[in-house]
Amino acid sequence: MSEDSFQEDTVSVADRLAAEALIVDVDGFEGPLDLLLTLSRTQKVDLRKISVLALAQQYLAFVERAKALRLELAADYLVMAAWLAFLKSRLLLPPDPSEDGPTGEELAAHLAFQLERLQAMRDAAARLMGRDRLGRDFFARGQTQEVTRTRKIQYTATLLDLMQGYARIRTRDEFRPFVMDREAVFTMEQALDRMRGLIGFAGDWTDIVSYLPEGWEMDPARRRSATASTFAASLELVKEGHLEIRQSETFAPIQLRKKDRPA
Amino acid sequence: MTDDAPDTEEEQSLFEAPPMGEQERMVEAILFASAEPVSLRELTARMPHGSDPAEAIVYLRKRYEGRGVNLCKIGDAWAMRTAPDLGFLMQRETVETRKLSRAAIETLAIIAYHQPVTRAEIEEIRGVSVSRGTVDQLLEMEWIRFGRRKMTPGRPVTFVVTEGFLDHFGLENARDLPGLKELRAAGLLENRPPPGSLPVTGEVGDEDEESTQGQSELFED
Amino acid sequence: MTDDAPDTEEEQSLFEAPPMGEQERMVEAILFASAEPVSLRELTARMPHGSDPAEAIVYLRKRYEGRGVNLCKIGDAWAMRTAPDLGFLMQRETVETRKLSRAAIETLAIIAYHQPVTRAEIEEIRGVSVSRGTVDQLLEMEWIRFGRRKMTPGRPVTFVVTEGFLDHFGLENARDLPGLKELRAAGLLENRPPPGSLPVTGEVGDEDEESTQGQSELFED
Repeated sequence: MSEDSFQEDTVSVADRLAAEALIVDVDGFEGPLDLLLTLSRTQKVDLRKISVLALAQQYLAFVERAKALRLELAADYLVMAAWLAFLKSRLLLPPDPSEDGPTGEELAAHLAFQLERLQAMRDAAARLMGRDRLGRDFFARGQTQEVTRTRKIQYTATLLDLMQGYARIRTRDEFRPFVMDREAVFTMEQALDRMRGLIGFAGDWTDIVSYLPEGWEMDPARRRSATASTFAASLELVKEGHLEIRQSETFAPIQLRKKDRPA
Repeated sequence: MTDDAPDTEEEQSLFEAPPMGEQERMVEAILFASAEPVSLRELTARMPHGSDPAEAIVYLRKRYEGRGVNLCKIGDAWAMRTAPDLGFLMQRETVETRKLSRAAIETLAIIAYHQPVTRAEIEEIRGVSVSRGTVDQLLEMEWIRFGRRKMTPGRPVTFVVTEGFLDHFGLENARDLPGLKELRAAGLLENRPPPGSLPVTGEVGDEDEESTQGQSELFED
Repeated sequence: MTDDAPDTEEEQSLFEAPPMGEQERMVEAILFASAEPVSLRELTARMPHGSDPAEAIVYLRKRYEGRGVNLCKIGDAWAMRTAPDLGFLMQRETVETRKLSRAAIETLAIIAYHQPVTRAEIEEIRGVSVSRGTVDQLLEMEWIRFGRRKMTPGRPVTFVVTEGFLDHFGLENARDLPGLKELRAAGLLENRPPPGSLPVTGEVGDEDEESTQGQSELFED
């Protein structure tokens, strides 16, 4: 078909020669879009008024010629050829109402837009490169002066640093390797275990103090740890719905009661 | 120590700012001594506390109007540059710029006019895949740099032009690119979604940038 | 072609020399862009025929008088130079704040709590030798200074804290430094007290006032 359409084209000899030159030059193109843009120049019209149908025919003719010359075209040229053949048929045939998707005109318009955009970018690039340029048309200072950067370091410390530093020295002998002193720590896990076993018996409000593990009430450090973990464990059990907790006022005893689970 | 205005106010009572004429001289000296554009921030940092380099620049720029050397604004920075009409005197100083390939020039223009732009978008506009070397060369020349990632699936990186690019081409900012307005008015800077499946623009029909993604595969030789 | 006067005269009929204002611009641009001072001879060679750079320089030099940049003669060449009084602008000072090292803090603390104190005493308290650098640093910061010599054999120098130190830490005098017990009470000590004695729990309420007295004694455990 392309051979025919090539004949149908009213192209001059010069154009035909140009088209052949294109084929030989195919390596010089940056892909199908670049080739299409070059081909479109033979139409000698504003890119906005370009005939995409004619362009498609030109492209297909080009691919045919290339095949005849046994030139190997890269796959993307063939993909474009297939697509243009499809576009051509869409443009030539009356639209099939049962078929959805873009119309031939929409596709053609987009291709025209792409070509116009590419051309616009090339023109812009040329204008950009044609500007006065630093180091060619205008110049920076030839003899620059180094800016010496001096870095001033200001040391600071806070009173807290100072006091902690001093305390560190004065209490050095007290330091032991940094390990947790497990002896005076009652963990929350331990407290939870203990509480879980005990709450079954707490039908009535009971002071939290009575839940402290035996032997931990006297030593202040142990008492503190046990109180904290027992309290935390209680909160956890409240959250789980096993326990109720109350305190009548600030610093008043904290009391616990087993919560009857709703059936 | 920061160079922001707020703390200069405080200092002003301690160190009076020099008279504007002096500030003008200072800006002149600093800009003169530097080949690179100097930002207002840097000027402020180097000048005595309480100085207002922005105002000094207004005077200085006026002073150098029409002279052999001019004050140029480049992004947020300022630089002294010889007047372009005197370039012919400076053959000796001419720096050979590396020849850029056509692909590199086009890619540069696309980044400048479309920034921030993803690699996929560049490829869509050019209709071919962008070779790694092209982008590397532009990055190396410090004419482009990475911009923010696009908030589209895959969060692709974008490219934008640098201050060095503006400086090289004598542009105050990227909005001053020649013909930018016309191109925008003509809709040629839009990212127009392809109708249906065009091979050039990928299979995806929706209007997102993502549609431009993956097209490089189509053009991989 | 030579640059001597005789043949410029000849050329003058063919190429009119640019107006002096233009020549001034040219000299300005050339001197600005050159990496080295430029001789009159070279200026003549680079400027259009019939130009008189020597005269242009007279005007240009006048123009830059008192400015941030001056025209200077170096040998028989000319160059633009930053005005000598603005040299200070060519450096940028950045202030970096750093935390004092632990060794320095400890040394400083000992001096503050035990002043006047000799180096040997500091070392005894710290249990390690005090490096020369640490003391120098504190002296340089003007947080410590030399006090009176001790009336002990060898008459060692002592160190005391300065007004600057008190100022920095917001103290009226060194005796205002809180004692160890107070530090503990305030929860400032991260260390764990020796097992058995549990001062952390309380007994805090005791007389704070006395702690300011003869501080060192209070710290003896």
